[in-house]
Amino acid sequence: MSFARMLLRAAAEIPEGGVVFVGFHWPMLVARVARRVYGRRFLEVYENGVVVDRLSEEVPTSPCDFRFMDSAVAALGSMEALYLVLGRGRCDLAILDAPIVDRHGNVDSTCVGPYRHPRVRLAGSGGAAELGAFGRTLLVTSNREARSYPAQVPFVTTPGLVVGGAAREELGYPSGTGPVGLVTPLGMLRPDAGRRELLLVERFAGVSPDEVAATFGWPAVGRWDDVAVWPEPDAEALALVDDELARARSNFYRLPEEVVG
Amino acid sequence: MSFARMLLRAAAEIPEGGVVFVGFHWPMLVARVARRVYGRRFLEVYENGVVVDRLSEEVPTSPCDFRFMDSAVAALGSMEALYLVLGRGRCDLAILDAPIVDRHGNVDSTCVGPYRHPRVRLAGSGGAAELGAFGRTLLVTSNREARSYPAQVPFVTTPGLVVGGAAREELGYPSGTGPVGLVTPLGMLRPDAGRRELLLVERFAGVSPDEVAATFGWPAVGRWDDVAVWPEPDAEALALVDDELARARSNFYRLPEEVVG
Amino acid sequence: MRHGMRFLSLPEMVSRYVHSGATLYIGGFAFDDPLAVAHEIVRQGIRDLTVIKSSGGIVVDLLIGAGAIRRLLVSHLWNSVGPTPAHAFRRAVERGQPPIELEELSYGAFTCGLLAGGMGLPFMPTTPLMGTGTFGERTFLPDKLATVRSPFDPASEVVVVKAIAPPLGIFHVARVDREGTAQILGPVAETRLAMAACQRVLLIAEEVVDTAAIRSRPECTVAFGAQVEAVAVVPFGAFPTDCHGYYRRDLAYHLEYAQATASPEGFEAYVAREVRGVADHGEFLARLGAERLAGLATRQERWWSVA
Amino acid sequence: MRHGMRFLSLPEMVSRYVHSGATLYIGGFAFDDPLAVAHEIVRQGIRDLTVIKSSGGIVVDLLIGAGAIRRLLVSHLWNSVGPTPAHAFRRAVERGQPPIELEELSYGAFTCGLLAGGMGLPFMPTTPLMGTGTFGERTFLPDKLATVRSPFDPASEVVVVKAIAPPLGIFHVARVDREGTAQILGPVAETRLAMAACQRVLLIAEEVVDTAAIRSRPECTVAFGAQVEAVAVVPFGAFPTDCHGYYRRDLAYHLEYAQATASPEGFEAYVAREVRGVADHGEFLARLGAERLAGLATRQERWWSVA
Repeated sequence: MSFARMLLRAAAEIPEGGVVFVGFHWPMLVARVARRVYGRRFLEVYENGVVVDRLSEEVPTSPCDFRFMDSAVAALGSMEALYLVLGRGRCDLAILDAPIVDRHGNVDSTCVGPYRHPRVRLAGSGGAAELGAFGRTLLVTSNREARSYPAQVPFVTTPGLVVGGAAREELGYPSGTGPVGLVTPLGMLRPDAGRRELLLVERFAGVSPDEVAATFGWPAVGRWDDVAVWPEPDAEALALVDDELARARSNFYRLPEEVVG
Repeated sequence: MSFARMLLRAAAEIPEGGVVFVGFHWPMLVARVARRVYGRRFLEVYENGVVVDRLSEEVPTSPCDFRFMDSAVAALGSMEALYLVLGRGRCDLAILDAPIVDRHGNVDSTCVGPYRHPRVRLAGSGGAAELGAFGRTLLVTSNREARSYPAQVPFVTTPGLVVGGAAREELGYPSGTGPVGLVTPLGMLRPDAGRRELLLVERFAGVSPDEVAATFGWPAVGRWDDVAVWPEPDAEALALVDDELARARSNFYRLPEEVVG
Repeated sequence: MRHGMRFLSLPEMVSRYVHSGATLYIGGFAFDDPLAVAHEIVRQGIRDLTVIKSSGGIVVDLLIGAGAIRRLLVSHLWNSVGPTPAHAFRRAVERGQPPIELEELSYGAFTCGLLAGGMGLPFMPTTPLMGTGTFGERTFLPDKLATVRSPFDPASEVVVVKAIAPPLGIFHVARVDREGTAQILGPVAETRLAMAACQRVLLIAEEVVDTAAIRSRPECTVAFGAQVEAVAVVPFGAFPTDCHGYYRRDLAYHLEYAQATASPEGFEAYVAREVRGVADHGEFLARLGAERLAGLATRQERWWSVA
Repeated sequence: MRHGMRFLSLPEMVSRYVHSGATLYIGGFAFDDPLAVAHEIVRQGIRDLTVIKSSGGIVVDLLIGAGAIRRLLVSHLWNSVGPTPAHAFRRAVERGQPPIELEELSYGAFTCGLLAGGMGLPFMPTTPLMGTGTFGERTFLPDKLATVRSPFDPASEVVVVKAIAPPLGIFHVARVDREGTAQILGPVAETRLAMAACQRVLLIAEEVVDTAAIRSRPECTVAFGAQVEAVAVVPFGAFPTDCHGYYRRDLAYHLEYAQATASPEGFEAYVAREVRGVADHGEFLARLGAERLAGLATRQERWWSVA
């Protein structure tokens, strides 16, 4: 249920008629949920040069899984996608999977533990640095564990609001870019007014202050009473998400344990 | 006749199996003559992204005259042609029309007279600077007048062997690039051993020392006896060139006065 | 769609977006040259434009002669059939009739400048141009080119071109679908880079096709609706240059233009007759005659097959 | 042809061109990933390679586990179905079994490095990466990234990436003609840039087609014979990833690979069985079975129509 809410909440951020740069993994499901549940129309741009404007029958396992090429309006290259579209500021939103994320919205998709002697080695950047450097970035994660939310990530794969002590604007990142939200199984975090760190602004029903305190490695709540509660999705929305997850599972998606059927 | 010899002499420079970057105007006719008279097989690359490997029925008036697209094996863009092919050093030869050329092989295709107050304004660079910067460049010209061969061009559109007093290598041009020949109605000039200026190394039959001295604005001959005589083309070759020129004329090519029929 | 792409007539498009004093990128590189747009700009009496175009051609020559251009950035300008002189350009540069400010880049540097602008980067290394007139002569873009020392080789100075990022561009394309997905069939020259570089993009297209045709050739897509402000459907909008898949260049027209515009008086008469003397591009085409246009057609079904 | 492109078998190609200690770019970006090449490299016992690849995938994971790689430059490495861990990569980086030297660039910076290398330019501005681990951590490419002050804005420091210009690259493409004109159908990721960047290019292709098919889609051409050293025709050479126009990825095989290679012993058994246990890619495919391969086929006639 929390995974479904996470997908739904993230999908609700996709602007009608917008151009959305979609990262690997959950962002691809988020885009599908936005079409199926909210009926949103938008353009999906992928780092390999694929541009898609409609739902494909099957859930692609990655942007390089060309079972969704029939829904494509453009087949370009990575320079076109990452720079001529994203770098040029044509995207309304970039959606990025965030395995480990810190208080400043820096994302680590490279390693757990020190870079040269990692406890766990992850996939690495791919275009994740570009999504965070050039995009208004919506971070999404299915993780519930505190280790996924340290105060400071060991390795900044994707730059957040403050990188190595300096505000991102000072480091040459274009203005108007950076994380605009972090969707977690607990709720939505947003940059605070000073845009320096992520605070929980919306929680899902049933999420408690203790759970939040135990999860985030920084004080992620100002006043608990100011945290909005996101309305529970209706049965129809959940049924559509369930169907989407069944399709994903049939294409070998590894889903969070709560939904593994 | 001198125009036909010029086309034939230039065409003979095209290497069998080579990759040739072909500039606008006479170079396009040179490439056709190389196929028709010498049976050469080679790839023609054009700055707009067209890559051609065979003769088209009609003579295209420019690389952007797509009546020759049926002979194309690739339809790319200018970045691909000018940089990914030419800039990367993939071309065996670049053939460039040279309206005005000086002793160092600098070409002016921009203006006669001072740049800001030209007596005659020409078309300007287009890709001519790139052909000279990145290519082993064969310059071709149909001009016979001394004004086309000053000691120093008023405006360097295409860099030669020495540019503004400095050797091209010192100015950052890649090694192995630069003019390798200048084909004129009088004969072929080549860089001298020190590669600093163009000297007549081959003349067409009937060309006299006086004619050479009156044409080139620098001492373009060492010892007259060292200047080879290019064998006169046979009737078959001339007939093919005539046919080619007839096709060009029917597509509105403005040919030198000697051949205007 | 949120981004509000809309279909307009060409006169509406020009009057809404192209104002006197504006900076305008014009697409095409001796193919897809939108003469229809130049005619409409002249008909509407727009002046003092800063025009950026890779290859000048008749489009820019006409705009110069009609007094629509104050500043011009090009890589070359000629009438490529013949070739014959671009007379209005020559009169402007040689005699100041009318005066224009001219800035030039080699086509490679021009392309790299668009690449930087299109990528959202401030500059780009480009062709070594040291010692050339193009590097040395600067007019209204005094910082068009510069050198930087390579951080990887302190002995090496590298020529760089400043990003070109025009506020507005107008491009001729082959076809669009209802959503504004636009395609060019065949070579693209600098089109993709230029479309990315322009902050706002206007399109004129030969026709609106079913989205299935677009999806059968997704590698030909050069823009999608969300990148585009407005589209005008203008058949033969690139006449007399080629629009690959639709028609080829009208060679004779290039010569007729050169002959007609060889003198200032001839130019004025030409504009009065061919531009101001017609209501719109449709009337211009009608005067040329259906037979002449049909003779240029090259439409091949393979571009429309969706099998 | 003067440039001497020739057709070879895959084993011949690998033995002639890919030597222990060489630096090798491997094409593909989770599509057109040439697993057939990785298998052949392992079968021939080639070691100590410096491998450059945008997206690691099974191809690189296998080469790491088999001890073929000493140094690796990638932008990411995973098994994208699932996704599941790339176990050999993890063992190498987490436990040094076997040890590799790893250097990383973001995919954008990697692309810009290839763009510079492909254009013949020494470096390229790229994604601002200041403060990231990718900018800060350097191993065997200590000057992979740097900053330069913009000559157009002295207040601005710009991140630049050094040109990537590998001496040798091997790429899977969809089809070639007899002259070696090569095409990829569909999206190309960084392929065009990488092919230009590599000094020498080797291709493996699904099939040889008539030149008429090539000429009907000239916008899909990614290389021509004169750029290419040698071509090997290897059907299903990109299995288990997609080759657009021919087949789609085998999802189950990705999982089977992950499960089989989860332990070092499993990895050894997998290589003994699937790689060293077969003579060539044909035998590997035969073991998979014609039915399984037929189930992946996506061939659409539109790519072959020359109407």
